[in-house]
Parts: sequence; structure tokens; C-alpha cells
Amino acid sequence: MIQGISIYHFLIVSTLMFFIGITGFIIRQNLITILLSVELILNSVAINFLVFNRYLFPGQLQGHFFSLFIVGVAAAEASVAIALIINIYRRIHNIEVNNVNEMKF
Amino acid sequence: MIDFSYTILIPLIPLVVFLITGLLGMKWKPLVSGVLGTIGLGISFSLALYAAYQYFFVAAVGDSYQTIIPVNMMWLSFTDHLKIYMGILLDPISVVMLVVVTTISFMVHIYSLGYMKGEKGFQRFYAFLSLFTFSMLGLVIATNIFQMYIFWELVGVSSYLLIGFYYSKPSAVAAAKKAFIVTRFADLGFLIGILLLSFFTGTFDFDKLMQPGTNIFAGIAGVSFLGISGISWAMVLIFMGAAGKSAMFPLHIWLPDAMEGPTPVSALIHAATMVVAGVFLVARMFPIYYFQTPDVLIFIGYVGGFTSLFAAIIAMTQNDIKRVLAYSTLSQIGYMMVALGVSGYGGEAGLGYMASMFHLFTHAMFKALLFLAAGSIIHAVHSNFMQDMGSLRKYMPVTHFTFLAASLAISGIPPFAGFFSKDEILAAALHSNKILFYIEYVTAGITAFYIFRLYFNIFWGKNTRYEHTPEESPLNMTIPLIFLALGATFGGFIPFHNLVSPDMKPFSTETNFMVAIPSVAIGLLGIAFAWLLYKKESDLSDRIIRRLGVLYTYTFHKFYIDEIYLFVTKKIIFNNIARPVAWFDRHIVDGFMVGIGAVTMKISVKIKRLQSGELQQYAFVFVAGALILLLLIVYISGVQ
Amino acid sequence: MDSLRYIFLMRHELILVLVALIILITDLFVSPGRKPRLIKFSLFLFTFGMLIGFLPVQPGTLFGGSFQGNALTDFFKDVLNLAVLIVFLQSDGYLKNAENSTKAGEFFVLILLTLTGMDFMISSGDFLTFFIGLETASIPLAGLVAFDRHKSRSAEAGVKLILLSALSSGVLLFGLSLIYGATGSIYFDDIAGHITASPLIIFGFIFFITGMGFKISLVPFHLWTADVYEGAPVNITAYLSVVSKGAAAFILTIILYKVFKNITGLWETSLYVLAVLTMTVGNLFALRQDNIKRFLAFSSIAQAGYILLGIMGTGGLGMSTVVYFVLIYVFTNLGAFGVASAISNASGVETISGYNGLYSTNPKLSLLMMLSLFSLAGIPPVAGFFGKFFLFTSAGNKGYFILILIAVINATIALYYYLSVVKAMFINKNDHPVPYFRSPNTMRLGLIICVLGVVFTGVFGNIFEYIMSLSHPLF
Amino acid sequence: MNILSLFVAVPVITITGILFTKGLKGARLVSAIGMGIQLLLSVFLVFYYLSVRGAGNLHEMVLMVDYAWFPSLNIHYVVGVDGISVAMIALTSIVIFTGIFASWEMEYLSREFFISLILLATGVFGFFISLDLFTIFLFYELAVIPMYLLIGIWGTGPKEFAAMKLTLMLMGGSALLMVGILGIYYHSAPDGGAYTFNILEIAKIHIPIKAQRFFFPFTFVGFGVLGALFPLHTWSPDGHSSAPTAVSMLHAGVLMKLGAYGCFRIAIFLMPEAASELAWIFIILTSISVVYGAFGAIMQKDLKYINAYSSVSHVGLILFALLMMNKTAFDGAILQMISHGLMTALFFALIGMIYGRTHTRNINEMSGLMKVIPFLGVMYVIAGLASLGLPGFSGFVAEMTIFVGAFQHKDLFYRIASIIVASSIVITAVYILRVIGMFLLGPVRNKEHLQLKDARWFEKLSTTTLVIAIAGIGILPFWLSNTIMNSLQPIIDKLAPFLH
Amino acid sequence: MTLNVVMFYLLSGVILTFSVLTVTSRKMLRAAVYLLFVLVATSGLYFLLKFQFLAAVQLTLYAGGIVVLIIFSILLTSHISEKFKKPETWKLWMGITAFVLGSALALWTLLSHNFVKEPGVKEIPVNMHVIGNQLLGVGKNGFALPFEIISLLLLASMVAAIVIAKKEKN
Repeated sequence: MIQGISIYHFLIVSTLMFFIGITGFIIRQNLITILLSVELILNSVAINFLVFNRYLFPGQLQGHFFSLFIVGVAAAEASVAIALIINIYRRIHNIEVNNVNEMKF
Repeated sequence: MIDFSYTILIPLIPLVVFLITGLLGMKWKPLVSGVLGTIGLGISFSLALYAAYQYFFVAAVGDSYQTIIPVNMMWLSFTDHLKIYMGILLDPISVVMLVVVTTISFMVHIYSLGYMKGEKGFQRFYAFLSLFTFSMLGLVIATNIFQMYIFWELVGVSSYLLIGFYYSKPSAVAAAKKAFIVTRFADLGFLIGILLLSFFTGTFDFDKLMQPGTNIFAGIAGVSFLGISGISWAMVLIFMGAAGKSAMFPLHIWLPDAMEGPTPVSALIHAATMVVAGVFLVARMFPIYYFQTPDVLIFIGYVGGFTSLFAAIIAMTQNDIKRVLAYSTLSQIGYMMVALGVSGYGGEAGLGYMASMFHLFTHAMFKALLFLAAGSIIHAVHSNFMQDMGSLRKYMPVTHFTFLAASLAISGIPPFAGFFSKDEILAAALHSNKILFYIEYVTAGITAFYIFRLYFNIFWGKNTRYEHTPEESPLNMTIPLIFLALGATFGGFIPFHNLVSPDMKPFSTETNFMVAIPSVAIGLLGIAFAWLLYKKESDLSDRIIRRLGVLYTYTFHKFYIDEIYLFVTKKIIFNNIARPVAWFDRHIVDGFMVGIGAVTMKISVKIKRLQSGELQQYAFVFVAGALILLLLIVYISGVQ
Repeated sequence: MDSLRYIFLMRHELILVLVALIILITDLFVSPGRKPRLIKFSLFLFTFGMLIGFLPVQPGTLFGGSFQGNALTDFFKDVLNLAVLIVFLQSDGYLKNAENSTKAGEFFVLILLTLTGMDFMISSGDFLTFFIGLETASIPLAGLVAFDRHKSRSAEAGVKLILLSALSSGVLLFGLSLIYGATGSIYFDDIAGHITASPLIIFGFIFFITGMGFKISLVPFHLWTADVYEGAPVNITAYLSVVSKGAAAFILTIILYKVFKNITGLWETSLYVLAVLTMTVGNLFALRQDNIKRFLAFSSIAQAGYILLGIMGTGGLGMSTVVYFVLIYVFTNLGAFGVASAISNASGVETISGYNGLYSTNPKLSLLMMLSLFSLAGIPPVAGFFGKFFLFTSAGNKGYFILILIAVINATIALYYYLSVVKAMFINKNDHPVPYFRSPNTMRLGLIICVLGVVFTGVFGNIFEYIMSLSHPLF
Repeated sequence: MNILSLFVAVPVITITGILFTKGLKGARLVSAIGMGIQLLLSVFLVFYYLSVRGAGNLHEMVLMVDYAWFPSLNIHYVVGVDGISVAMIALTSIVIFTGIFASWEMEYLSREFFISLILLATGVFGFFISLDLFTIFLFYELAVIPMYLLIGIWGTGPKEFAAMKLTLMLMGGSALLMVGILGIYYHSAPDGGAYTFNILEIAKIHIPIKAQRFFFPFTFVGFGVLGALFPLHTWSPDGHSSAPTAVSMLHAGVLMKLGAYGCFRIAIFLMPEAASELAWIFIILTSISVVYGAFGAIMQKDLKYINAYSSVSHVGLILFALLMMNKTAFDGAILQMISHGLMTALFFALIGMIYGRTHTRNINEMSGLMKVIPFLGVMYVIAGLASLGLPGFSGFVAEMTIFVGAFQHKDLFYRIASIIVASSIVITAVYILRVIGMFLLGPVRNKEHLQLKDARWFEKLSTTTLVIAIAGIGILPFWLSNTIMNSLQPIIDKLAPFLH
Repeated sequence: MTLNVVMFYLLSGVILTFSVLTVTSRKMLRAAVYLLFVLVATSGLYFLLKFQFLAAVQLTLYAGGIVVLIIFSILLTSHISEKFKKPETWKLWMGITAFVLGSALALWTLLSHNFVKEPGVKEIPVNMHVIGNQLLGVGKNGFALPFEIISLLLLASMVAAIVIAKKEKN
């Protein structure tokens, strides 16, 4: 808990970060950059949990651990995603998102 | 009380014969069916005569006849009080009808043994004849109006089957169809009439309906629709049924076409029995007409009167001898209707009622005779047209004399049967309705003219050269002719006023010379006119025809009534209702249903871009979906 | 003995992990030529493990409420096990292909581990366990989806799945974080009391629903479904559409009933909207599909819509109709996918038009397919009819008759496309139909189980009654 | 085993039996035996029923059996019959029996054909014996769905389209029905207690009027689709014309009656207030059905189309009568169900036989067939006459009962509607006679038709059976009518407070 | 204005700026590096919130591990110098819509909510002892179960990653 900084300040940051991540997910051209946006999203959620934990419910560490596990999940997610992206790269020598729309309608 | 339950055999025997010949007939020699049918009808005929004897001369109580119901079985129950019974009701008119029907039918059965010999479907013919006879008998003995309706329909279908007997002939098929549909249309009226009547009175039974002074009509009092009282509607609609079967104008169009059937059939059904069912129906319902709806009775009289004149006029111009006879039948039935229309109820006032039944009887004799004789002629000449005939008196003496007897009878020349009955009708009309009297009076003259036009053209006139010399018909055809000729000649002496009257009490009547003399005179006039024109080959008639011009043309074409009907059915019902309905169903209703499917499919194609395969679009939809859902829920739940 | 209680209560998960590890290790020592034996071995092992799951165990909670075991979850896990067994049986042909056989071990391990994740998710008593279970059940799936490495479609499907599922996890987490912020706990039991209809909780709830909607492919969160189903190997698609979806639906129901019971009206409204969208859009898309997997994908989307109707009934009835439907859905959908898989393995045909005239060459498969499709369409007397009828009954319990109307109209639309497939197999003529082939015995066994399930699950009322007896005490 | 359940069991056993046969001969033999047993069973049932009633059993339903199926939802397998269902069962047995013989030479995929056909029949039998809404609904759908295959595989013409349309429309109807059924279910315990699907139980309570108003249209229209209620009848012409003979027979003969029967047993019986309140709407629709169907038939060229439209008209009459809601009209409606069932089955059987010979159903391409195939011709004429309501055949009895019953309604509007509806008998005559005149009578124009062979033994058997049934009812209607009337009494007692 | 407040604004500024840059930078490697900055700044926030352990994990695992992994993969799959095309307009619009709508809604919701601290609870210290106990605790507020499950997750992810990325024999 930081004196002079309310919970809202943190929440503004995390929320903006979350939606920046979402925007990035939507507008980026490259699969890896999309993955970066995902990391932003997860990160912002982690901040949320921590902030709530610290500001509102300091009696336990649920938020803290949630964040911790989010980091772990993010790692797992990233590893599989990267493996898949590399696989894509092997198939089509390109990881532009515009090239992975073979299946549609 | 005399047990009349044996009368059940009268209709049942033809039914059994029908079933046997219908189911097994094909396995036998044709003649077996014919003989079987004839014997069966012979028995029925004897039973009918015996029943008549018993009824009129043994069973009468005091000076009035009783309504006797020897048999009445529940057949179908609609409600607690509306039930259809199948039974036998004997009263003067039904007994008379029993005799008439069995007599004519028996004669026709015998006659057909010769006439139809060698025809394909001989068994079928006899089966149908039996069916018809059964139905007709069932009709006349009906104890309730619904039983009557049932047999009414059955005679209709028998008529259909018999008119269409030569079913490979398109004209016969068309005629049969027409007959059935026109009468069916009329029967619809009959049915609705029955429904109305039974709805208000709560009964179908004649003996309840016919009680004079009964109060079962109380429920209908005050009910009216379109300004006409409920009971009038009912009775008019019932008369519509009668008019259909009896071919009253404007439902008469089927009868002339019905001549496509074999001639014995025309004699039996379309001259003597079925077509008078309408008259019988009106007579049966007479108390209701008379007491409840006298206006309708007058209406009936006018319809009859108009039809009789109208048909007689057309008959003057036709060349097909069977058609002439058909129009003549129309005209004569018109007489009967007039008679009913002008009749009163009790005592001498019931003269018209009696006269109509009397005329029905005599007409059955002489008209059947005319037809059978015509059949005999056609059999010999192989043509229906009088142009192809002439001087036949030399070749076919029996036919000639019997035909002459019938012609005199129909012309109302004493002492032939027609004179008496027609005279009674005219007398009744004179008493109550002058207009109808004059119409019938004129008609009588025209009748005499056209029938003798026929007679002279066939038996006198030009010396036609025949390919095969015509021969007199065999005995089994001439015997019925002779028998009927006797009937036509002497039938008038039967004291009908002692037998038939509305209130079932005999009354006395005598020949009214004020009526008889002029009517005989006009009959003779007509005959003389015909003699003048057609006795020898001359162009006199042609000159007159030319003089008449368009009048003749109209008459010759039967006043284009058929064409009007054709217009209504083909153009209006078929082309402007049925075809549009079919189209509407296929394209609009079904089109709508199919359209739902097509639209669904179309939407499916239209929205396919939603699934674009673009990862980021998916993400956007995902997020936007969440946000919109959020807005929606917040909005719906109304939080803050 | 406390630890024994742990072991017994978590027997499903433990056995699965154990089996997975055994397979993983055995795999290391099996030479490539003997991989087919590994398949048999794994099947046997799994079947054995599955049987252990049937042991009756007293209900209870572990880890301070994080793990909740009761008869219903146990039953559901058994259902999932059964489904996976069928998937394994049906994958036999697929795994015997030369290029796949080397990866057979991984195939089993991945499926088993994801299944473990689902089991944990089902039993979870707090959002953290739930979330980790969910991720365990979905991240490795992407690997399975991309299992056909040489196929670019498979790779594409994998990427789409992993990225979108990451996004959805993010959204879900965001929602959970807000709920945590509003209630101060991640334990279901603690949260339930604090749930009110405040905007924050609604926000959190909607994001939560969104994330779950992704897993059970509700419209508009469904867009990945068709592409992934199409790209993935048939058996994986089957696994995804049946097991993964079923588990998600189950836990969603539990959470809705338990955690969000204070805002029942709200979530019913949102499910209403989602159900209408899901059924309608799913059906509309399914109408013109030719690829059988894509077709089944959209059909399964529409089916998810029906599940929502069941959820809306709330209470024991709602719960049991959902479970019952999932049970039936297992047999039904696996039947359909099984046939698709058999045909795909034998001839490579994966289009509906390729099925033309199938009945003339492979009558039994066609019949099975027809049964499954009828079951999907809800035609009696096959099980789907009962499943669907009870779902609707459940919705009727809360008076949602208009929704039922929409659902049944949709079911009619659905019938059109199910019948189209039937038509292709039975009516359409084809000069070169898929030639006759005989599937491996394991595959046939898998199909037979499906047939039996489809035919008998519905008619025997005891099954539904059993589920009712399990779920009624819980709510 | 309960005798009623046998009606479901025998077809199922027959189907199982067919599975073990090879080829046409075995399949048809097993089918014929199975359905023959079924026919005997139904004859036995008729007498058994009468004896039970004769013994003084006055329960609304007899021979009842009740197994709890899904106790938690109170779904039971309840069977029981009254005179009405017995009559319908007998009808079904006759039609399916004759249908088997009408498809005696179904070469293509014969086993599958007979299986589907009997499956259809199973649904129908189950429907008529059930007293539980759930089972009724189940059997209802079971009866509808084999139609798709039967038409789609063995049909003629645009069969796929027709089959699809038919199935979708009917299932759409059953969709509405499901809403109705669930609605009834959830209002079956207004005073608390367990909800029930059991018709007899529900009949004892009074469903709130508001609910009735909402659910009656669903239920009625849901069943009405199968009864070809205007404007939802359009599956009928296409479906019937594309279906193979036996299927048309069964469908027009029996299946359409399911709709009417359901309207009666469920919609009207359970929700009488709404029924009498909303009847006028459906009276209008059914009146249109009757007249419009008849007009629609006039200009058709395809024999089956004519019959399909005629069925629309005739079944419309059934629904019309049901809406009149009095005993006589009900009686008429049920008589008409049976009568039309037999009649139309006969029609379709004959059309199938004629088509099998001439390979056309277009009446313009045939003429004078009476001469070459007199047996079939005569049978057709008999069917036609029965259809146009000739006394002596069942149609007359039924129609007259309907007209008389409908006319007993106190309200003038209803009576006028009755008159309009009655006018259909003329239109019927027009199209029946037109078609008979066109293709049976007249000279034989197509010389190839001179070579045609008349009916074979199995064809004679099948048509004669039907004709005997039709004529039997027509000549001696009181037995059937009385049986129905007696069974109607409890229903009328229940409805009485809500009528007019 | 304490140092903490200044630090907060600074870190927030860094986070937001580099977040935006991460999603807009047209060079891939740079984007990855910007992400690294974001993550590092986030760990700074964690420090401020006195979650030192998590901050360390964030630094090592997230910033150190994941980002490096990503950078490796970038190097594997892309040309460093390559500049992306500008995002297509429709995507841009979608992104902006999502951002505006989403953040507006979320912020409005969050800011209008009155967060109150749980009354009367003692703040528990976040030291390694507590963390260790809780992480392996099996009771309430113990996270042994998730901890075990995530091990499975990581195992499975590894297997999955391997099975996909493994070099094919042929």
C-alpha cells in the first residue's frame, strides 16, 4: 500500500494496460507480436490481483498467489505458443497473421 | 292390425340381387343375371301390389288411411333425439310409389332382356338396375327425412352409373358427371335444409313432422335470416333438393343429357321414377309446406309452371327423339309441381295433391311407354334422330300402336289416362291460381303438338330408305310395351281420389267439364297442327321456322342455359377459382413455406463473412461481444 | 488416515497422472517399430485406471475447500473417462499411421494430462484451482490440435487456438480479478455470500462468462471453434468437442449455481441472450458446411446453446439435465466423429459430399452415423431426444417458454442439415462412393460403445434417475 | 405383458425379425406375418375391449398399465385405451397390413423399406395407446421421422425436396407441440404438488386460463400441422405425391389422424376453456382448409396431388368438427378419422398400383383404364364414391355426423361455417368425378395401355380388405358410433362446464 | 509527495508508454524489448506494493525467461531489420473501438465502485516463510493443489511444445 496513491490509480494503469494488450492483439500483424500483447494482458491482470490483495484484503495472500500462478501459466502458454508459431514458420516460412486464414466461413 | 313387415322384402330383394350379380355376375353367363334380376323384381312387384291391395282395401280404418310403420331400426344416432332410423313407412303416397316403381322397374327389366342383349356389361347393367330399384324403393318408404336423404343419394349414384353405362363414350361420361354434380349441388341444399329443420325441430321423423298442428315448429318461430324466416329457408332448401332431382328450372340441365344412358334406363329413371322423387318429396313434406310456409308452396307452383312451359317450348324444336321425350318429362313434372303448389289440405281442397300423385302415376305409365317405344325404334333404326326415321308404322306395328296410345295419353285426350290426371291438375289450378292455370293450359296444347310432331315424324312422314329394313322388336320388348299401353290407356279410371289425399281421407271429385272441354280442345288443336305440318313430307315447317327466326334459334339451343352453366363452371369455377386456388397454394402459401427455408439459407450465406478466418477479427468479436453483453445486461438489469 | 482420504478422493486425477507418467516413461524405452504395442498398452492401462474411478467413495473436500469431491463430480469424471476411452479406441487407426505412431506416447500423455486438468477443474473449490485446471486442460490441447505437423491447416488451427485461448484466459482472469476485488476471496463458498448485483461484479461476471463461453463455444465467443475443429485431427476434434466442452459446461453450471446464485436473474438473462445467439448462429452456419468436421463444429455450437437452456433451470434439475445431456452427447458426438474418423483414416474423405452413396458401400457406418445424427437432432427413440427434452424441461421449470420455442425452432433448422447428411449417405447417388473398408477392431469397439450408448442411454430411465439422485442433494 | 404394450412390441420384434432376413421375399414375408399378427391382435383387442366394457368397467380408460419411467420428472409409461383409441388402433392395423401388401414388390433396399415402414407404424401404435404426454410426444416424433427416409429413398419425382419439406414442416409442428406440452406440464399442478404428464391426471385439474390461452394455440397448431391445417398444409401435396405407395397410405391414412387425434385428446381435452374461446380462429382456418383443399384438388393433374388436396380438405373437416366441441361433432370427427384413413389408404394403394402399371400419374396421359384394368378401376370408383360421401360407405356416416353435430352449435357463426364446410361435398364430387371420368372412363387413347394386367392376388387382398372395412362402417355404423359415443361421454362430462 | 508516489507515477508512465509502444512498434525485436521494459516496470510496482518475492519472480521468470524465449523465437523466425506494414485500417478501427469502448466501460465501472478495505484485518507480512508455508499449505489459503496442478501444466506444455517443434525425421 502506497501512501498517497489510491487503489484507483493502480486500477487505471492495469485496465489501460489490459486494453492496450487487447488492442495490440487485434491490430498486430505478426503472430509473435500478438503473443506479446497476450503477455501484456496477463500482466495487467496480475497487477489487478496484487493491488486488490494489498489494498483491500491484506489479511491473506490469495491475490498474490494468483499472480504468481498467472506468471507460471503465462510461461506455459508462451512456450506452447512459440512452439506452434515455429511450426507455422516451418510450414509457410512466414508468421504473418494474414497467412493463417486458410480455414474460414 | 295387419302385419306389413313383409314389405321389407320389396327393397331387400333387389339389394340381394344387386350384391349377387355385382360380386359374382362376371362368373356367369350374362343372361343368368338378367333373368335373376327380372325374377327378383317380379317378386317385389307382386309383393308391392299385394301390399297396395292390403293397405288400401284391408288396412284402412274407417274412412281414413293410416300411417303404418312396420319396420324401424336405429341405424345411426347423432344426438339423444336426432337419430337415423331405417324403416318402412306406409301411407297412401308411398304405397302408390311402391307400385309405380316396381311396375316400371319390372317392365324395364323384362324389356332390357331384349334391348340389352349382347351388350358388353349386361350383368353390370342388371346389377345397377337392381341397385337403383333398391334405392328408389328405400327412398319412397323412408320413415324419416334422413333415410330419404340417404337413398336420395343412392338413387343419384345409381343414375350416375347407369347414365355412364357406355363408359367408353365420352359424351356418356360427361352426361353422367353432369347429372351427378348438378343433383349433388341440389342435394347440398336438401342437406342444409335437413340440418336446419332438424336443428329447430329436433327430429328427422316424418310422423312427428307431419302431424298437423304439431308444436315442434315452435322453436323455429321468430328465427329469421336475411329477412326470411328460418323455416322458409329450410323448406326452400329442401325444395332445392327436390328441384335438382326433378330437374326443375334452372337445375334441369342434366336431364336431357342423361339420355346418353341406355334407353330402358331413361324410361325407368329419367322418366318414371327417380325424376319424380322431387315431387314425392314435396308431397311427403306437404303438411309442413302447407301449414308452415304457404309462400314457399306457391313458389314451388310457379317454378313448376315455368318449367313446364319452358321445357315444352324447347321440346317443340328438338330432333333427338329421346331429348324431346326428356323435355317432355320436364314439362310433365312441372305439372305435378304446379298441382302441389295449388293444392289445399283437407277434403276437396286436396285435389291438387291428389292430382299430382295421380299424374305422377299416369305419367309413369305413358312416359315409360314412350321411352321404351322410342328404345324399340332406336333399336331398329340405330339412330336417335327423327330425320333418320319415317313411315315406321309399316315395319313396327306394335311399337306404333303403343306409341300412339302413349301420345294420346300425354296429350290429354280422353279416355286415355293422361286426360284424367291432367284435368284434375287444371281444375285444381283454376280454383286457386289463374296464372298457373293459363300457363298449364297453353302447355297442354304445346305438349300435344310436340308429341305428335314426334309421332308423325317417326311413323308417318317421309318414306325413308333404311340400310337394314327395320323389324318389329322381339317379344320380350313388346310385352312390356303392351302392358304399359294398357296402363296408359286405362290407368285414368283408377279412383285416385279415394286413395290419395293430404289428410289421408278419401274425398269425392268429378270431371270438371269447364276445364275438360277446353283442354281436350287445345290438345286436339295441337295434334291437328302437328298433323298439318308433319303428316306428310312438306316444307311447311321449314317456312315457319324461317319466319320465327331468332326465336327458333334460341329455342333450338335450349335458350343457351347449358352454355351459361358451362360458362359458370368452366370459366368461373374452374378458371377463376380452382386454378387460382391451385396457383395460390403452390406459389403463395407453399412459396411462403419454401421461402422461409430459402431466406434462412440466404441469411446463412450472408453472415458467412462473420467467420472470416481472420484471427484478429475473432478476437475483436470476442471482446466486443463481451462488452456488448455487458452493456445489455447492465441495461436490462437496470443497475444504477 | 488422512492421506488415504486424499488418495481416494482424488483417485481419478492421481490415476490419470500415474498412467500418463507410466506411458511417458515407457515411451522413452520403446523403439519406433514397437509403438503400436504402446498403444495397446496405454489403452489397457487407461481402461484399468478408469475402472478404479468407479470405486464408491465418501464425498468430501480437500485442501481447505480447493478440491471438492462428491458423487456427482465422480460420476462426471467417469463420464469423461469413458469419453476419452472411446476417443482412444477410435484413435487407433489414426495413431497407426506411420508418421503418427512415433508420437503415440505423446498423444496419450497429452490427452491424459489435459483430462487431469479438467478433472481438477471440475472438482475445484476456488478460482485459482479452477483457473489452473482450465489452463491445464486447454494449453496442451493446442499441441494436440497441431498434432498433424505436416499439415498447415493443423498448424493454423493450433495457433488460432492457443492465441485465442490465451486471450480468453486473459479476459476470464480480468473478470476473476474484479470478482476477487469485490468479494475478497477466491473460494467459491466465501464468494457466494458477497455477490451482489453491483456493476463491478456484473463486469467481472460477464468477463468470466465470456471466458467460459469461449471454452464451450458460445456465440459470439465461438469463432475459433470451426477453424480449430477443421484443422485438428478428427479424434482430437472429437475430444475437444465432447470432453473439453462437457467439462467446461459442467463447471460453469456449478459455478453459476454455487457462486453466482445471488444474481441468478442476471446470469439467466445473459444466458438467455447467449443461448438464443448460440443456437441461431450455430445453426445458420452449419446449414451450408460441406466439411464434416466444420459441420459438426457448428452443430456442436448449436448444441451448446441447448445446454444453456438446461443450465437455466437451476437447481438439481438443471444440473442433472446438463450432466445427462453431456453423457448422451458423449456417445452421440463420438459416434458421429468416430464414423468421420474411420472414413477419414480409410479414404481421407472429410466432406459431406464425399459421403454420397456411403450406404451402398458401408451400410453399418452409415447407420451409425444416422443414429448419431438423429440423436443430435433429438429424434426419438435415440438418446438425444431424451437429453434435449429434459434440457427444455429444465428451462420450462423457470417459465422460459419463449426461449424453448426459439430452441425448438432452431432444432428444426438443425434437423435440416442433419438430414442433409443422412440424405448424402442414403439417398444421393455417387459413381465413386467411399469404397468398402473394415476398420480396426479397436475402432469398431469404440463405435459399438457409442451405438449402445446412443440407443440405450435414453430409454433406460434409471440413468437419468441416478444422475438426479446425485445432483439433487447438492443444490 | 400387457396387451397394449404388445402393439409396440410386435412391430419391434418384427423389425428385429426383418434384420435377419435376406432380400425381398424374406422381408416381406416377415413383415406380412408380423403385421398380420398385429391385425389379429387388434381384432382381438376390439372384442376384448367390448367385453371389458360389457362387464361393466366404466373407467375412462381401460387396460391401463402404468410404469414409472423417469420418476423424478413424473414421466410414466402409461397406456390405456378407450373406444376411440381402439378404433384408431384397428384402423392402423388395417392400413399397415394392407400397406405391406401394397408394397409387395418393393425391390430396392427391401429390408430397409419394411423396417422403416414398420418403425413408422410402431410410432403410430405407441401414440394411440399412450396416455402420457411425454410418451405421446415421443411416439409422435418416432412416427414422423422414418417418413424422411421412406420418401427420400423410395419416393418418386422431386423426392428429396418433398421429403425434406415434409419432415421439416412436421417437425416444426412438433416443435410448437413441445412448447405446448411443457406448458401443460408446468401448469399441471396449480395447487402445488408434483407436475405430471399424465393426461388423465391433468384432466382432473383446471389449468389456469391464462396458461391455456398461451399454450392452446401451440398445442393445437403443433398437432394441426400434421392434420394439414391451413396454411401449414403444403407439405401434404408434395409429400404424398413423392412418397411410395405404402407410405402415402400410412401417412394420409393414419399419420394425419395423429394430428387430429392429438388436437382432440390433448389440445381440446386438456384446455377446453381456451379451446372454446379461441375456436373461432381455427374454425376459420379449418373452414378454409376444407373448401380450399377441395378447390385446390379440382385442377390438379397428378392423381396423388388430387388425393393430397382432398386429404387436406377431409382432415380439415375433422379438425373443424373437433372445434365444434360437442359430442356429435366429436363422434363425427372420429368417424371421419377412421373413414378417411381407410378411404385414402385405398386411394393411395390404387394409385400406386396404377402407377406401377402405367408409370404415370398424370390423368391426361391415361384414359379408359376401366376397360383394361376393371378390378382396379372399380375399386377406384368405389374409393371415389366413398370419398364423396356416398351412403353405404363410411364417408357418408362420418360427414353427416359432423354436419349434424356442427350444426347443433348454438352460435350462428358456427352454423354458417358448417354450411360453408358442407358445401365441400359438392366440390368433392366435382373433382372425384372429373378424375374418374378422365382416366378411368372414355376410350383408351394410349395403345400401350391395352396391354396392362389387372390386379394380382396381393393387390386384391389389400384393396378388398380396405373396401370391406369402408363398406362395413358405412352400412352398419351404429356399432362403431355407439362405441365412440360411450367413450366420449366422460370427455363431454369434463368439457361440459366450458362449453358455450 | 513521497518517493513512492513519484516512483509510482514514473513506473506507471513507463508501463503505459512502453505498452503502447509494444503494440505499435513496427520492428519486432523492438517490440519485444519494450515488453521487457513493461515487465520490469511492473516488477517495480510489485516492489512498491511490497511483494518482493513476486517482483523477483517477475524479473527472473517473466522478464528473464519468457521474454528471452520470445526474443529467441523472433530471431528464429524473422528478419530483424524488417519493418512491419502498417496495420490495415479495418483492424485499426476494430482495435481502437475495442480499446475505447472497453477501457471506458471498465474504468467507469472500476472508478465508480467504492472499494473498501476489509475492516479489522491485520496485514500479514509477505516474507518467504509465509509464502513458503502457504504455497505448500494444504488447508485454507494453502496453495499446494494449484502448485501441483501447474506442475502438470508445465509438464504437459513441455510435451506439447516438444511434440510440435520436434524435428521431423524425414
